[in-house]
Formats: sequence, C-alpha cells, structure tokens
Amino acid sequence: MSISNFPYLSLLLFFPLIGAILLAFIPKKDTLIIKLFTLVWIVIEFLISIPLYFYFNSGTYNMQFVENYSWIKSLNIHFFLGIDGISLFLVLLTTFLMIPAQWSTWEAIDKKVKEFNIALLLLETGMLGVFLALDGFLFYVFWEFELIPMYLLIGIWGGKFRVYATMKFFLYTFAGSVLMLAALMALYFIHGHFTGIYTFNLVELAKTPLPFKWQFWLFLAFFLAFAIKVPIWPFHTWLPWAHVEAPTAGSVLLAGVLLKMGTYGFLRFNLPMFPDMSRLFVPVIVIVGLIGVYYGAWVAMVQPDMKKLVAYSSVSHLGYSMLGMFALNRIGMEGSILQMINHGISTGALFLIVGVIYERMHTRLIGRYSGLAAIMPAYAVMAGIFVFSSIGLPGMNGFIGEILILVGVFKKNIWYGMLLAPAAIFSATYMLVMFRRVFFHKPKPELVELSKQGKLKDLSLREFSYFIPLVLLVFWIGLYPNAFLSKMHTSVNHLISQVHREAPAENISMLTGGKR
Amino acid sequence: MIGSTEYIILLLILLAIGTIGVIIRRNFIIILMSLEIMLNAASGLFVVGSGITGNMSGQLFFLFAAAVAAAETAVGLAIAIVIYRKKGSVETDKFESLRR
Amino acid sequence: MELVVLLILIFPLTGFLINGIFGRWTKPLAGVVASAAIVSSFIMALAVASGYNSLPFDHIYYSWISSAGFSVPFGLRIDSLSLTMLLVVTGVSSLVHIYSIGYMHNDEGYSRYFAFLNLFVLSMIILILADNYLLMFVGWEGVGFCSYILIGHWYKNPAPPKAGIKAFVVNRIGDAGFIIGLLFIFTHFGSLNYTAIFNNTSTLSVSLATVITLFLFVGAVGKSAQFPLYVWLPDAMEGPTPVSALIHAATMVTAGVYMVARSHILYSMSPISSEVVASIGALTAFFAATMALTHTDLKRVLAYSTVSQLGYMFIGVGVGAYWAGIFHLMTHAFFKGLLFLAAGSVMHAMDGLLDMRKMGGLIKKMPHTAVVFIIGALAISGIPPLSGFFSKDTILAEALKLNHPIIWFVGVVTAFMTAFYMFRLIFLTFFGKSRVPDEYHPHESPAVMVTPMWILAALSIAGGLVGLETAHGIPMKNFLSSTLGFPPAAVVETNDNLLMIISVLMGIGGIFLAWLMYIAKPSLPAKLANSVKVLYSGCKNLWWVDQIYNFLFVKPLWWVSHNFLWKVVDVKLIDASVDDVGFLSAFTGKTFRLLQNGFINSYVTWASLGVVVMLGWVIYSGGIR
Amino acid sequence: MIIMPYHLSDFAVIVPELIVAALMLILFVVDLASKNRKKILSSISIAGYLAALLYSVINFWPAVQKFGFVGQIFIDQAGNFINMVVTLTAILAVMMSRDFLDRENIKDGEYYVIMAASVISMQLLSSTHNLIIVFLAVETLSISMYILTGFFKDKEKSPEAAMKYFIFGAFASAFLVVGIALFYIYSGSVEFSGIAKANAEGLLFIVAFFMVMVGILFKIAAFPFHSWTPDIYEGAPTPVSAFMSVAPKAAAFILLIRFLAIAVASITVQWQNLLWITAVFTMFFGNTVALLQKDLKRLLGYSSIAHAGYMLVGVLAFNHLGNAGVLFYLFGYVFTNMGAFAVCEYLSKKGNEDASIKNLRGIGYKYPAAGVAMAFFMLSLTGIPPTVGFVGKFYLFSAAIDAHYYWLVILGVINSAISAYFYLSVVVEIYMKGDAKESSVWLNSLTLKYVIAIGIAGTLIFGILPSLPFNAAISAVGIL
Repeated sequence: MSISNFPYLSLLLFFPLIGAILLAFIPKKDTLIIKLFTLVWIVIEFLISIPLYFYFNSGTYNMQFVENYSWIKSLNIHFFLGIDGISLFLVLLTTFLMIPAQWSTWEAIDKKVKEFNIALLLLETGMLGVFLALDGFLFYVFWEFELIPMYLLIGIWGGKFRVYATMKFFLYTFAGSVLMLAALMALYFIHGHFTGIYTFNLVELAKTPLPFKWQFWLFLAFFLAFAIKVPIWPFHTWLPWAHVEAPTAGSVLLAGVLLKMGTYGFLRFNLPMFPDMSRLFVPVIVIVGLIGVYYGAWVAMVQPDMKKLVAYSSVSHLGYSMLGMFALNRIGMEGSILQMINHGISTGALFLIVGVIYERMHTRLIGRYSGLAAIMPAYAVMAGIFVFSSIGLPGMNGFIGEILILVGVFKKNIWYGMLLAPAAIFSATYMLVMFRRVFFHKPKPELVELSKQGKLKDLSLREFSYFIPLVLLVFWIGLYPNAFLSKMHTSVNHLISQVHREAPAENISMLTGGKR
Repeated sequence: MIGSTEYIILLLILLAIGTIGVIIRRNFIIILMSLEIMLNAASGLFVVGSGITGNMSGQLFFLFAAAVAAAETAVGLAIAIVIYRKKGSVETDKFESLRR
Repeated sequence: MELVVLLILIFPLTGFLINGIFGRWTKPLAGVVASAAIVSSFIMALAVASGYNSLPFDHIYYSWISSAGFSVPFGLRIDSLSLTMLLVVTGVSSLVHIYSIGYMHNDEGYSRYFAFLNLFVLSMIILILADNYLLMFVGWEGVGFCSYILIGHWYKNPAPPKAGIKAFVVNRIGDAGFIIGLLFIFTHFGSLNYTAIFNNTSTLSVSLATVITLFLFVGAVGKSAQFPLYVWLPDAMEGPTPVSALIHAATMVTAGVYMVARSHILYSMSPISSEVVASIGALTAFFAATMALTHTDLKRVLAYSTVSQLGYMFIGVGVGAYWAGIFHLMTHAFFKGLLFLAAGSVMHAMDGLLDMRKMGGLIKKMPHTAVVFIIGALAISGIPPLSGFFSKDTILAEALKLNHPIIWFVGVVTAFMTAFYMFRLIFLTFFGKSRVPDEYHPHESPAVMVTPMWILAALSIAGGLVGLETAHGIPMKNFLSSTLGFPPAAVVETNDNLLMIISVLMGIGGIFLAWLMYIAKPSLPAKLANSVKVLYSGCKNLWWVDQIYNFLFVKPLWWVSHNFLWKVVDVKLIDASVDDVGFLSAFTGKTFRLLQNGFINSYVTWASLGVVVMLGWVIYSGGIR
Repeated sequence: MIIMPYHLSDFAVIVPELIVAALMLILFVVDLASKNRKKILSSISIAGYLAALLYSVINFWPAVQKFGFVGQIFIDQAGNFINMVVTLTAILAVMMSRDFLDRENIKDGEYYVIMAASVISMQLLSSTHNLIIVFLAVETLSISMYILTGFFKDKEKSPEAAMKYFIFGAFASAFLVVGIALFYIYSGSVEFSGIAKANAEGLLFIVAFFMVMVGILFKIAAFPFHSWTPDIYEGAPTPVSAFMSVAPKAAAFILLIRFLAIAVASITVQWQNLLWITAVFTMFFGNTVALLQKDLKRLLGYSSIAHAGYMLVGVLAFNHLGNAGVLFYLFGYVFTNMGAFAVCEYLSKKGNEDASIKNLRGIGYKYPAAGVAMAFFMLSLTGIPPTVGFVGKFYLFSAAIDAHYYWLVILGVINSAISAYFYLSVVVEIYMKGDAKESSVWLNSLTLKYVIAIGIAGTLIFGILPSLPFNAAISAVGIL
C-alpha cells in the first residue's frame, strides 16, 4: 500500500537514530549548533510524517505502509512495520510533540546539552518504534528501548530527587513489561499449539482468539503491563514523582506520548486478541477507571506543586480514555482515541506552561505565585487556553473527546454514564483553583521586584512560537474534529468486530502440562 | 564373609569423617588432611567397584584419583605457605576480610 | 437568508477577535468596535424578523462531529421562540455595550472586557439558534465561560476570581445533569436534533420523558440560579455592573427558561416534571424574595430579585403556559436590565459604594437615574400600565387557571414582597435625608450611560402592550404559540378581573408598606426587626445557605482529598506498598547476605547442609521407584 | 584385555587442545628466555588462542561427531562452540592482564602458562562422555584457577581468596569423585551411555547422581554451592575473576547438558525437581544480595550467580531451544561480562583493587566511550533490548515456557526486574551523580580499550542480529 515500495516507515523510524549518531560527532562546546541541528532534524522528521496523513487510505482496516523483513528465522520473528487508523495519529502526535518539547528547552538545559539532545532523538525512535511495530517481539524491543532515554532524561537533568524518581519510574514500568514479556512468549507458544502458526505477528495473533482459560491469564499479564504505563488508578504512584522531577521536555513527552503507549497497548493486544476476557473485564475497568477519574481530580485539587497537579490530572483524563475504550462500542472507542490525542496536546502544553515559569522562578509551588496575569499577560492568556482545553470547554479539543466517551459509556450502560458525567465538575475545580492562585490577585512583592529586574519577562518570541501550533491544534480539533475522526472509522469498526467474537470451545487440551 | 556393601559403607563413613573434619577444624593443614581422607575414600570406592564389577578399569581409575589427589594436596600446601607468610597463621577464621 | 443568519454570528465573533487579539492597539476604540458589532448583529436580527412569516428557518452549515452513529451538525434554526429570544438578547446587549463605553472608560482591562462581552453574546446567540441539544450545550458552557471571565474581570482584588470560579463550577454541576439528560435523549432517539426528537416523541414513555426532563431541568436550575444552585448569582455581583445587567439579568440566566420552553413537548408529556419545575420556581421566587428583604447592598438586592423573578418564569413554564414564561422573560430583561444599569450609574457616581445605608436623597443629585429607577421598580412590582404587570399577572392567572392554587398564592405573596423590597431600595437610596458621607459627591452619569437607560425605560413601559388582550387573542401569545403550542385549556374557572385587582393591590400594598417604614417612620424597621428576631436574622444572613454548602460539600471534600486520599491512600497505602516491594527484595537480600560471613568453614557447612537437604528432597519427591 | 594402540586419526579429534598445549610449551620456554619483557608472553598467548579459535570456527560445519581414543573423546559442534567461547574469553582475559600485570609489576610469566593449562582442561571437558576424563579436566581446571586466584601473593586479598577457593573446590571435587565411583559401582562403567544403560532408579544411583551434581553445581556456582563466588571474584586479580566468571561456566554447562541428556535420562523427574529449586534459589540469591553491594567486583560476582540461575532455567527446559539458548547466552555473556570487568579494571588504581561503584562517578562525561559501554553492559546484564543479554534471556525463558514452566519463568522475569535496580544504580553513578573527581587516574592501556570495544560491539551486534550465533547453537545441540 505504500507510495512506492520505498521503505517509508523505516525511514521515519530510524531517521532520529541517525540524527543522534550524527549529533555525537558535533563537538560538545558549541551548544547552539547542537540545539539548532536537533531542532531542524526533528522538524524534518515531522515533515516526513505528514504525508502519512494524506496518503492514508481510510477505506480499509488492514495495515498500511507495511514493511516486513525476516529478522530471527528460528523463532519466526519479523521486522514488521505498519500503521492503521488507530496508530496513525499517535505517530503524528509523537513527531509533532517533539518539536515544542525540544524547542522549549533551549534555555532551560544548560549543562550537558549534547547528551540531552542525543537522548531526545533516541527517545523519539523508541516511541515511534512502539507505535509502528506490528511484531510482538519488535514491539517489546522498542517498548523497553524507549525506557532508557526517558530514564536518562529524568535522571540526569531532573530535579532534586531525580534519582529516586527515575529509578521508581524505570523499575515500576520494567516490572510490568517483563511480565508482558513472559506473556508474549506464552502467547507465541499457545497460539502455535492451537493454530499451528508460531508467530509474533500481531495481526495474525488477533485472527483466532484462544480458549478462555488462556485468554484469562494472558489478558491479566498484558493488562498489568499497560495499566502501569497508562497509568490506571492503583498503579499510578510513579507518575507524580516522574513528572515533578523530569525536565520540561521530559514531562511533555512523558505525558504526551509515553502514557499513550499503555492505552495503545490495550488497543493492539488486549482487545483484539482476548475478546471474551475483555468483555468479561469491562466492569473491573469501569470501577477502576471511575475511581481513577474522581481520585485523580480530587487529589489534584489539593496538590501544592503544579506539576504534581497536572500529573494527577493525567490520571483523571486517561481514566476517561480507558472508560471510553472499554465501552466496547464504536463511539466510545473513537472518543477514547481522540481523548488520547487531546490529552497529549493539552497536558503536553500545560507542562510547557509550567516549564516557562519554572525557567524563570525555579519553583513549581503554587503558593509562591500570585497575580502573574498582571506581570505576564500574554503568558496568562496562553495558560488560560490550555487550562480550558483540558477542562473540556466546548469549542476546544477536550470537549469532543469527553462527549464521545460519555455517549459511548452511556450507550454501554446508563449507570456508568451517569456516574461519569459529574466528573467534569471536579476537573473544572482543580484547574480553575490553580489558575486563580497563580494568575489572579495582586502579584506578591517579590514577583513585582523580580519583574522590575526584568527576570519575569512575558513570553519571548521563541516561547510564543512553540505554543502557537498547539493552540491551532486545540481549536482545529475542537471545531472540526472530523478531519481526525474520519480516518479512524474503519479501523475502529474492525477492532470492535474483533472484540465481539466468541472464542472457540476448549477443544484441544494438548496443553496438559501444569504450571511448574 | 564381608560382602561388597560393607566396604562401601566403610568408605562412605570415611567420607563422612573427612567432610566433618573439613567443617569443624579451623586449622588449614588439618583441613587439607581431611580433604585427603575424603579423596582416599573415593579412590577406595573405585577399588571396591572394580571388585564388584569384576573388570580391571576400577584399579586404573584408583590410580588416576590418587594422582589427582596428590597434585591437589601439593597446591594446597603451596597456598598454605603463602597464607602463612601473609598472616603468620593458618587459622581459617583469621581470614575473613572478604565478607558480605 | 442563510448568510444573514450567519452574519448575526459573524459580527460578534469579529468583534471578539479584533478586541481580543489587537486589544492593546485598539484600546480607545474597543468599546465602539464591540458595540458596532452587536448593533449590526441586532440589525441583522431585525432583518430576519421582518421576514418572519417565512419561519421556521433551519439550515445546516457544516457537519461538526460525525463519529459512528453520533452525528452532530452545526445547524442554526430560527422560529418564533428563538426569534424573540434573539431580539431580546441582541437588543439588550447593544444597549449594555453602549452603556459600558461610558461605565468602563478608564478601566485598564478595557479591550479585554469588550472582547469577552462580544464572545458572550456570540455564545448566547449560538445557544438560542442551535438546532440540536449539543450545539445548545456548546453555547450553554460558552456563556458559563464568559461569565467566569467577566465576573473575574477585576482579577487584581481577591473576591472576583473566587466568585468567577464559584459561578463556573456551580454551572458545571448543572451542566452535568444537562449532559445526562442529553445522553438519555440520544440513546433513545438516536439523534439530538430538535425536529428529529419532537417529531417522534410517540415512542417515548412517560417515565423516560420524566427522567429526561428532570435531568434537563437540573441543567436549567444550575444555569438560571434556581433553588439549590442559585448561590453563585449573588456572588456574581463582584463583576462590573453592565455585566450583571446583561448576563445576570437579561440573557444568560434566562437560558434555563428558554431550554425548558424549547423542550416544551417533553415537559408537557410528563406532568410530574412540570409540577417539579413549577414548585421549584415558586419556592425559589418566595425564598429569594425573603433574602432580598433585609439586604443592604444595592446590587445584591437586585440579584436576589432576579432569582425571584426567574422563579416566576419557571412557574409560568412549569404550569404549561410556556408563552407566559417567555413573555415575562422578555419584559424582565427590559426592566431588570434597566434597574441594573441604573444601579450601575449610582455606583459610578458614588465611585463604587453600594451600601444603601450610606446613601439617601440622591434624587436631587441624579434625577434621571432616579426617575428611570422608579419606572423599573414600578414595572417589576406589577403596577398596571407597565410591562411587569402584564407578564406577571398572566403567569399568576395561568397558574391558577391550570389548577395550581398553592403556587398562585405563593406567587401573589412574592409579588407583595417584590414590591416592598424594590421600593425599600428606592426610598433608602433616592429619598429621605442624605446619609452620604462627605468624601462622596454623587453626580449624574454622562449621556452615553443615561440614553440606553431611557430606551430601556421606554421598553419597560411599552413592553407590556404586546401582552394586552386584543380582539383576536394576545399578539405575543399567538406569535409564540406557533412554536410552543397553545397552553392547555383552563381547568379552574376564574374571573380574570378579580385576579388583576388582587395582583395590583399586592403591588400597591408593598409600595405603601415600604413608604411607611422607610419614609414615614424610619424607626419602624428596627422595632420590627427585633420583634421577630429569628426570622430577621435568618433573612439577614441569607439563611446561612452558603455556610451550609461550605460545611456539607466544600470543606469535607477538601479535607477528604487532602488528608485521606492524598496523604493516606496515595502516599501511605499505594506508594508505600510499592516501595515495600522494593524493601522486601532488599530484606531477603539482607537475610541471604548473612550466609556470606567470610568464614570458609561456614561456607562449607552451608554447602553440606545444602547437600543433605537437596538429597532428601530429591529422594522424597522422586521416591525410590 | 587387548590394548588398542592409538593411531594418528585419534589426534585429529583433539587438535584445539594440541594447539593450546603447544602454546603452553612455547610460553614456558619464552618465559625462561625473556628477563622482564613479559608483554611478549601475552602477545604469543593471544596468537595461540586465536589459532585455536580459528580452527574451531573453520571446521564448525558440517555438523558431525568425530570420535577418537576408543570413543572416549570426540569433537562435535557443541565442543567447537564451547571451544570458541573459551578461547575468546581467554583472548580477552589476556588482553586485559597485559598492562595490568605490568602496572602491578608482576614479573613471573607462569600466569600465561597456567591460563593455557586451564584452557586445555576446559576444551577437554567439553568433548568427552567419560566421567574420569571429566574428573581429570575439572581438577586441572580447578587447580589452575586456585593458582591464578592467588597470583598476587603479596596482596591482602588474593591469598585469602585462593585459600577459600581451594578448600571449597577440593571439597566439591571430592564429592564428584565419590559420585563417579558410585556410578562405576552401580553401572560398571564411567561413560554416560554406560550409566544410562543401567537404567536404574535405586537410592544408591540417586546418591551417585547427586554427588556428581555437587561437583558440577559448584563449578557453575549454583545456589547451595555459590558462597565462594563473591569472595573469590573480589579477591582474585580482575582479569582472573573475569576469566573465571565466563570460561569455566561455559565448560560446566555443556557438561551438565550432556550429563543430564544422556547419563541420567532415567531419573528425569527427580533432577528436574532438583534443578527447579536450585534455579529459583540461585536467581533470587544472586539478585537480592547484589542489591546491597557497594563494590563493583562483588556485584559482578553476585550477578554471575544470578546468571547461572537464568541458564539453569534454560537447562531445565530440556529441549533444543533451551540448550541452544544456554549456549547463546554463554556466547553473549562473554562480551558483556568481560567488558564489564574490563571497565571495572579500567578504573582501579595501582596497588589497591578497591573497585567500589563510587569510583565510577561521572565517568560518563569524562570518558564518554567507557561510560556508554558500561551503560550498555549493565543493560545487557539486566536483559533490556537491544542487547545480547536480552535476546539470550528471551531464548531461555521462551524455551522454559514451551516446556510449560510458567511459574518458573514468572519468577525468572521478576528476578530480572529486581536485577534492574542494582545494574541501573551503576548507570546512576556514571551519569546522574555529577562530575568525576579529578583524582581518578585511569589505567591507560590500549589493549584494555580494545577489550571494551570488542565487548560493546559484541553486546550490540549480537543483540540486534542474533541469528548467526543462534543458528550455530541450534545445530550444535542437535547431536549432543
């Protein structure tokens, strides 16, 4: 399906890696060239990814721009890349968010600039790999590979407790994903037992659902790994730590893209491959999702630290997305995917906002700020746009996602919908209370004094320019979401039809071996 | 008359003695001696084995085992000299700088 | 025709964008630009009105959301109901804009103020012209957002932003109910479009209709500040007065009434919810009136009177006389807008003072404002020739006719209280001896503020004529009934003249009592106050509703989430247990480590112990077969 | 008893051993000749090992088993594979010790001679079915290791380590001999096939099996017999502990695989239960105690215990994929572990061997190449893609899953999660704790840099393209 048989996706995937290698040769001293080089490289990467949107044929649900080379013959592992309606926008979101992420740290990161940019480029390859890989093994390789740069980003350029935070982040995700590794192998062999085809090819694995006995265990293993990544409620305690200690670029990408890998994992593994168990598991997800939504909002309300507040708000927003996804109907699913994209944009932008004042005042405590609107009006307007986009004000991107999810969940079960609707109240409260404390009232004397010294300047041209694309995207999705929804329809329909299949009866009991 | 099993039991007892010697005694030389007892017990088993199975290779293996035991003891004594020169004593409980 | 309707929207949008983006440079002209935008949109509305016999106009401009099975177009619809609302909204907004030029002329957030005022009118028009519930919800939240911004306009001092948040959040509580109702509609009808819904309501069971309408009514209660969720409106007075005039009197708060009127078919299908609407309306009317009795702040009294008048509209709409509700909505927009603008000019003159105890005898200093204020007060008290009388009287008459005697009685008592507190306000501020502290020197407001007030005063007077009984029925009734349908026939036989006389008597009685207490015997209020101590203090502190809400909801929620959810559950339970898993492995490490104590003898002992144990295990598990 | 004369074709079977034996003699002579220019010795030994390596690489294919010496010794693909692993480790060890010994001004060249002896014994170990030859090979290997461990006679730790290693080693080999003897008593022969023919399940047979297992488990440092490893790795000179952590393990594992596959097929259930327990305890012991380590060499000691545990999982799987996985893992382990020890040596100062992790602070910025290399070694030891450690673990665990050992794999996977902590705390020291102290003087030895380079190259290349060595391993385990 690709334009020609030009290996388009591999270029997209390895282009940042090449950039990272080239960057290694630039001398460490002239940081400007390094920063400029990386920025140009990331912009080119984004330009490469744009034709994906235009050449994407939304008529068919099977994979497009497919590349399939054999990698490890003995275990039938292939280097298999491809995208469909679900992963298209996540890829675009990744390449798009890289630009503001890198651009926002031109002043913020002063020590070890070269290593920072190399880590960023490696991170981009890792993230793209996860969304493009359609072979279980390759997916796992990139799933782990993208952990390392993020680990270094938080660990080296982070805040005071960075080592604790990055270690917690890494170990927590790693523990979940090693369980997924075991499940992946089990899936490979069990699927082989039942269908005779020993493969890691995700599309193939999704073709024939396994008997329920196996679906149960495999679903739980994958669920744990992705639940930690999303993060779903009980597994979220690493997120505030990771966000508070991460540098701005780290937070933007962590919130913007890394969390989406968890939800994407559900769409690629849990739902298509273990349909019966997914259907059975919906009440659990609903309970945990609802708790996550309300818990995230309530705890965010009392956070003294801005980044922690936004981190807990991510728990709440992604709780929405999970509920939409497990409504198991087309509207809920599309709402969930759109909510992922919206969350990426608005939360990523919120972290950039926090980064701007952190760069100037070096503190994230809400208590230390007041009356910024008077000192930095343009900044206040920008912050306002993203605050209201994350609250879900109609006309902006958040609202579309939320309304679709609400409709989907409501169609699934009225009581779930009625429990979910009031959550918007709390998502408004914590955001607006934070907004008021930071931007309104008279500015504190020290702030006034700082602004006199010219330290608290309003948004510089550089900062302004990387917010503008985000604002345009916010209003574009808000006012004309069909540009995004139209691409998803067929893939989502196919996924929903997959989820509603019945597993074959427990016919072949070849698997005599007990659990040793 | 004494069947082959009694020999095996005797030798296994000898082996047990050697093992306990290694465990209890603190002095490196005594440990060397008990190791030697254990190896002799093993070689003895070979001889008994050849008695039971009737072919001669058991005796041959005894020779191998004995030769190796000798080599090992030689190296053991060399090490004893080195640690004596280092620490002035061969008590094993003096040597616990490598721990935890 | 499509273009004209679209222009009504485009003008405020361009006004918003010009003032919003180029605010810093168009500072002096911001007021003029904004007003021009709204006036031209008003003219467009008039153009549409001129061709009103070609209504209803319904056009879909583009498909907004089209997910699988859930398709929501961006469509506008004009019928007689939305036309009336459109004219009222654009008309009053233009006047308020012109008034604001004068009122806000030395405010440093000048262009920002006008930008958001335009955005407000835009959202209100979207709300009115929407042809489906979701687009109405867009307008619904849009006005909520603009009211948040405009209330918090003077963000420098602490109170306005807090009031803004309170307004937004309380609206959001209502909106949650509205969304649920909306979801019910969608799941049942498969579409949110008015025509699609109202054409096949036959499939709808009464119980489902009740559930839908009740949830929609929760939204209306939130937006139109009815009983449980009215607390935000009095605090909204923190914003500039023209904002209160426009948003909290004429347009936004009436959105709830409009929504109920718009879904009149659903409400008429379920008697229970109509009963709930009417009784909530009555309760709110009476309750708010009691609070207005003893309040000393000029704008707060008007705020409570708005809540009370909204109660009346809900009575009208609740009992089934939808046209009466809308009619009162229109007249209320005129005289309440007038009262607020007048209050604004008083405030402008007294540079911000609102406490009536420090006013008095201002009529000499501000004749125009005083006269205009009196006209407004007369209208609201329901004194005949003015518009208030017609709309309030019809509502009460309809209430009685449609067999709601208790509601009628409550309405009548409230009418008496309305008249009393309005004229208490007038006598305290404009008549009697001047208690103005000397550093204030009140003066008449400039022409740009007075003229809009006079226009509104004229409308308050003439507005009622539309409701006059003429040969072939009441013009307003016929006009509105084309969309709202004629109200059900009277159940209880009443003679209209008697009703009219009763309501007029209530108005005059209220005025007389106010005159008696505040002009004739100024000492009377004090005596009365301590004679009925509890009741008085109840009214004084607004029945402690705010404190109750804080105590029941805000404080516990904050405490639970801070001390329990965050500190205990998040930190102690989940996070600690995650770290414990780490410590568990470190702990096993410590125990295993004891084996490595450096003594070779202990190594060998452990090894031989291992041999024995393993040997035993191998023999035991394998068995000597 | 006809004594069959040995003719020329038999020697064709043991060519690798012969090459290294010749090397040993040459070294012996050159050592006497050269007064104190000892570096020549290391170059010769590198050349010698390279020759042995090339030999087994050249005639690795076709997959045939050539027997010699009355069928007691043979050469097949598995033998060649292990030979490659051993000689490669020897080359890297020699390259590591070249400047290291010079700096510690150790002048006696017997170091290289004894190392050659141990290489011969390991080559022999991997190409015989006869338990007596196994015993001889294990003993020569152990003795040479005792000597190499105690090579730094005048240092504080080295003699103590040698002493401990000797006592524990002798103790274990005693049990080995007793086991062999009991097998002989029971089945009348000392060859794997002969023992298998006895096909017995008697108590004595099991005791015999168990005694032999003690010897083997000691060699691979499995749980009950592991306590020597950390002390010896810390005490011994770094190149020796590096060499010791890889080569003997490789020989021991191939021996274990052959022994279990052929000799004791009759009591499979027993030994699988036994190994299950041993594997789990080895993994947990190695990983959990390593969490608390401050010294890098001791940490690598505990990590080698843990990796023995992972390999036991592969052995337990008892299928082609499992055995091939073990071989591949050993192959990858050479690069990763030797590289890690090389970096550890790189940062040790003259005289004191103290290699505490604190010395690594900030080397990521002072010596970027060494920092990145160490980071990748740690990732490979944890089993994170794109490294050879990950692919190795993947094969081992998937083999175990194929053999329905679900709980074992889950425990194994949890272990690699635990191990992530201490491996990454090394990376934390390298990158995240600020800049390096000026005082850290590094051993500037060219060959050491080559070792690190080969290590990192091997770790990454075989991490991304594992099929070449893995196909070799799969065909090697075809005919054990």
